[in-house]
Amino acid sequence: MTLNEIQDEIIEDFEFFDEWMDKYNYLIELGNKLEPIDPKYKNNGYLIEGCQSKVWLRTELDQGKVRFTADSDAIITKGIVALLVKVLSGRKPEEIKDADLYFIDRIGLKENLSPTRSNGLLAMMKQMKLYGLAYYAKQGESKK
Amino acid sequence: MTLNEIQDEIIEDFEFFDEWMDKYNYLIELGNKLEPIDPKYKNNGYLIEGCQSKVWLRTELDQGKVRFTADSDAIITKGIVALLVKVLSGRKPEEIKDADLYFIDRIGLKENLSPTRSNGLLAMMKQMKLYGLAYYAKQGESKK
Amino acid sequence: MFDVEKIRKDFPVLQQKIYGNPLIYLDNGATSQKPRVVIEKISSFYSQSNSSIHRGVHFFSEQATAKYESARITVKEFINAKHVHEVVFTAGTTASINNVAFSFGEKYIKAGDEIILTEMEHHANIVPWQMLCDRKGCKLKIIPFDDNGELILEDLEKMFTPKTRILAVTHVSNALGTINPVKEMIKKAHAYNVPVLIDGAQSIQHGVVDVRDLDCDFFVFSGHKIYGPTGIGVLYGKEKWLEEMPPYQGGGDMVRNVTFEKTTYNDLPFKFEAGTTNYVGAMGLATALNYLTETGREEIKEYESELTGYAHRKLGQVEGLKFFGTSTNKICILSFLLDGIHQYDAGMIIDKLGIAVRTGTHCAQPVMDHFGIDGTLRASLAFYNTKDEIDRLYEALLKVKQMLGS
Amino acid sequence: MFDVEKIRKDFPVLQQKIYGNPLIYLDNGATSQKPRVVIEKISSFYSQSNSSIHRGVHFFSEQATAKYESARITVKEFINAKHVHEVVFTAGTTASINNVAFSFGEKYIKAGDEIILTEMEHHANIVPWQMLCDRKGCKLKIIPFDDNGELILEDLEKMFTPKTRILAVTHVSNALGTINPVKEMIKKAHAYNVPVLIDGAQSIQHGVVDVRDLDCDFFVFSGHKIYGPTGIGVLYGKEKWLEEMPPYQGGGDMVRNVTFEKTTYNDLPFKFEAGTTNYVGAMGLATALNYLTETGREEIKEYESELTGYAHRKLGQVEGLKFFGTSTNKICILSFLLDGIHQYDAGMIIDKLGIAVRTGTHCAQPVMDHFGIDGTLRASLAFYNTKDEIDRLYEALLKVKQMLGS
Ligand SMILES: Cc1ncc(COP(=O)(O)O)c(C=O)c1O
Ligand SMILES: Cc1ncc(COP(=O)(O)O)c(C=O)c1O
Repeated sequence: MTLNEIQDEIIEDFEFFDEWMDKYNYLIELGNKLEPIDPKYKNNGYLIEGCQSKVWLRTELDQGKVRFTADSDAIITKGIVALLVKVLSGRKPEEIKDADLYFIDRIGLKENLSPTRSNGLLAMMKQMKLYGLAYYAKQGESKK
Repeated sequence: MTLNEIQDEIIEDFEFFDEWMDKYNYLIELGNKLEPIDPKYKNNGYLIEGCQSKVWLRTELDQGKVRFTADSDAIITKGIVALLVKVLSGRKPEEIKDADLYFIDRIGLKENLSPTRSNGLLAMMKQMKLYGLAYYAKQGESKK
Repeated sequence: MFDVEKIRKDFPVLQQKIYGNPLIYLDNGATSQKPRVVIEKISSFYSQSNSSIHRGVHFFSEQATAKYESARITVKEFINAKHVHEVVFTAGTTASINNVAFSFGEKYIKAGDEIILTEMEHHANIVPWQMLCDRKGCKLKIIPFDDNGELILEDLEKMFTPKTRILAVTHVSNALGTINPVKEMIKKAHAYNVPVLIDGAQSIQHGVVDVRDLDCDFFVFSGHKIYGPTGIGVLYGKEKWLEEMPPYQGGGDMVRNVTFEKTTYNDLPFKFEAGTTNYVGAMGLATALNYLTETGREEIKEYESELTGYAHRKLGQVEGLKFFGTSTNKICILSFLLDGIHQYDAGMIIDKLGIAVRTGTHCAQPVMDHFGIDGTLRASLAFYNTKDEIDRLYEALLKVKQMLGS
Repeated sequence: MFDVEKIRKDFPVLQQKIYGNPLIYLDNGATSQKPRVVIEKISSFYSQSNSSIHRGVHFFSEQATAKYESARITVKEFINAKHVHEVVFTAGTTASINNVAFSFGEKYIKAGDEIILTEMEHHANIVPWQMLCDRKGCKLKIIPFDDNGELILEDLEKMFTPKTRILAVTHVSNALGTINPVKEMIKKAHAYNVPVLIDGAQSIQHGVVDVRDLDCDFFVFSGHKIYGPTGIGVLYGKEKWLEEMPPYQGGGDMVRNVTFEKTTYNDLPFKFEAGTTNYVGAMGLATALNYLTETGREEIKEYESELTGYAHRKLGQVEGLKFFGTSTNKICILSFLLDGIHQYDAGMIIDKLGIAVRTGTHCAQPVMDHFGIDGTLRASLAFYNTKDEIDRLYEALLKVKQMLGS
């Protein structure tokens, strides 16, 4: 599936939910199922700090694809983190750097990304795209 | 006439005026007729400074009565000054210190005495009463 | 008689719905809602007689000045200051404290001097003093609190040294709700000739404050937390200090005479009110204070106290709920956590049920550090809240536990 | 098409009467009147969705934050700043200038350094720099103006020395109406590596200001003078300066992390917005700016320019009337005196005819000193004033002369 196909799938999933509580239950479930980050990376070096909840993010390049693992101390945040990982992990650097993450808005979670929310999510999203850009630039160099 | 009789007379005079312009014309007339202060006293030593207009005030004790002479650079202010002189000049110190100057309010000029008007009038009124108090205190001492 | 249903009708915002539920506003510690009279005062002033104040000759300016100065008298009476000119209008508590830290600091503080704060201060009563310390080379001394959230005063006397210049303490903690024994603290400080600043941001709306009875040297609060508009606050200072301290900001109205060689300053309170003040804000604030006086400050206090007791008992029934701030002497602020549940998760769910509570550190990180936590959930009540709303919060917490509890 | 009668209907206050006469408000330089949309924005926010901003999880807080931040974007676009975070909300022009004088001063100014001002500054752009000079031992250098009220720029280049740290100049003089050639001045200053602060309190409401085109380093203005509410203002600063300068006030929201040992500051613009800001004021200001944009800023400028020409010609017919500020490049401010008549007397009479003009020094004493006068009468116009109102002022001046002329 393409990156956008996954986004569309998520949007479809969320269309089932009339109620906020259903959305949250789903996010909580996703959060609980998120592949845990290796505890040794759950330190300040990998921390993306927000005022309200913390996010840890780790990345590696694996055969030209970027692999993200992440975690959060708040479970709903972790659910959203899981969605971002689902959409972006395993993609090529250029896909990540160019990604238009429209699903966040469409599933009604945009407010969670407002700069003043300070829950670390926005910073995480920026960071993910930055990794994409960085790997992309590096590839360019190594091809020279 | 007592101090209050003069105040009442002024209030009666002003009752004739329906229009602000008539009041002002009358004040302008009074201002023009005010016995001028000796020019040698029109200096900073006798100045009561306001932001908008200046008032000069001089006082002397003459046979137990306080004599005020005053001036202003603005003619309407000078008219009000003339009224104050009319009411307070030639009175005994204790009369001045105890005077309740209700006429100002009754003739509609109270706003001219608001602390923020800064036209020097309020400061002048305070100063006049302070002189009354000072002479009164001095008399008491010399009687001892 | 205090009739909460009647009072609620005075606050238009309380009629709103959120996500289809009637709004339950329990974030009064952050900012309060405004009674209709305040909103209308602002509208009608702008619609009918707006003008700049001070030194205008014209009618509107006179009128506006008179209203502004009468707002000052209202504040003076509300806090029982001795002189009207001891009341300075500022932009809020934060601006007031910064003003004192700067002006007091310029006049009285030098390298090596000491400033006493407490461990439960809001950042607004920490950072300005830290900035002063950086500039002047003075240092902070901190009065700790115990696990109930009460200041540990045993050692207070030992804290004062000949280098102590000021004690700055919050009247009520915004994170814990504790009412501090400030009168006693002021008395002790004065015995060492140390003046005291009281941060009244969380106290004045919940009780009767008498600055002369307290004998505090400075008292500061924000309009927006006491049912008035944003952008206005008060700095009360004893005449002696305000006279001696240099001004904080320069500009129009705070000067008597300006030349490039020498500028002289205006009398109190204008010396501390540079530029065009928020005179409409001041009128709105005075309207709010009058509204409280008419409603009955003692009655408000009593009602809030009853509501607080109820809330503690009710929320105390939620299993795994832990309160932070368990002093018996506290106002209607409830800070708590649910065992094993992140406050941010809880806050998000509670929000969707139409209940506004705050989550996080409440700008009092040292309080969080004390307990080794990241933040709390905070329900801060006002006299327009009801027992029924507390019940709804209780149910919301059960729902949170059901969704998140492991 | 610009239709002044239609516009007047947007301003409720203009329908008022004073002493039985319809109000003629010609004191716009002091403060402006508010269009209905601004008044309603404030009321409706307080009535429907008031909440504190930033860091709340709940719906109202989110909404309020979004509106506040969108107000910032409106300002950014209105002045054409490069970045949204270059726009700091303050309490007004005076607060903005004090902020720069302090923060810039702390970072870059030491004893012996020089600050350049002009002879036509408002006290708000004099006193903060004098206070800085007192603290740091730096000095002021003053660019003079000629008897037309135009800056004498011949010597400007000679004024810059290696010790010059900043040039602070008003865009438009509030006492004379002169529009200063700030773009040219900025270019010159930059050639000497000297940053420039522009006091835009009297310019932004009367023309299109583009801070990137001007290339100014700081630009400040007040909400209440541009048809917005009181208690709100703007400090625009280039990112580089705002990043480097230390904060001015300490408190909530301007910090990232607070411990008693060490506090770190938040990002721009929050670093300069300590405490609960006047977020309702910011929304009101944004509404006013949008109103101006919709009305057409170029059209407003053109209309005001025509009205100013008319007013000069008309009042110029009054015998013995002398204008102060006769530059050909000026905005709609008319400062004048009537021969042999005290401005205060004239002001009192004009007031009783229902016309609001200002008398006095207009917080610009050095301008008065230049001309050796105590003050002037000042009629400052806005785009809702009319030729008919100018005619009424003309007649009022004749009446003044008749009553007071000798
Ligand atoms: C040129 C100029 N600068 C600064 C100010 C001060 O503005 P505010 O009083 O709104 O802070 C004014 C307003 O009087 C002004 O005209
Ligand atoms: C105890 C205390 N002090 C100071 C403040 C700061 O008030 P403001 O943000 O209105 O300046 C607050 C409000 O958050 C507070 O609760």
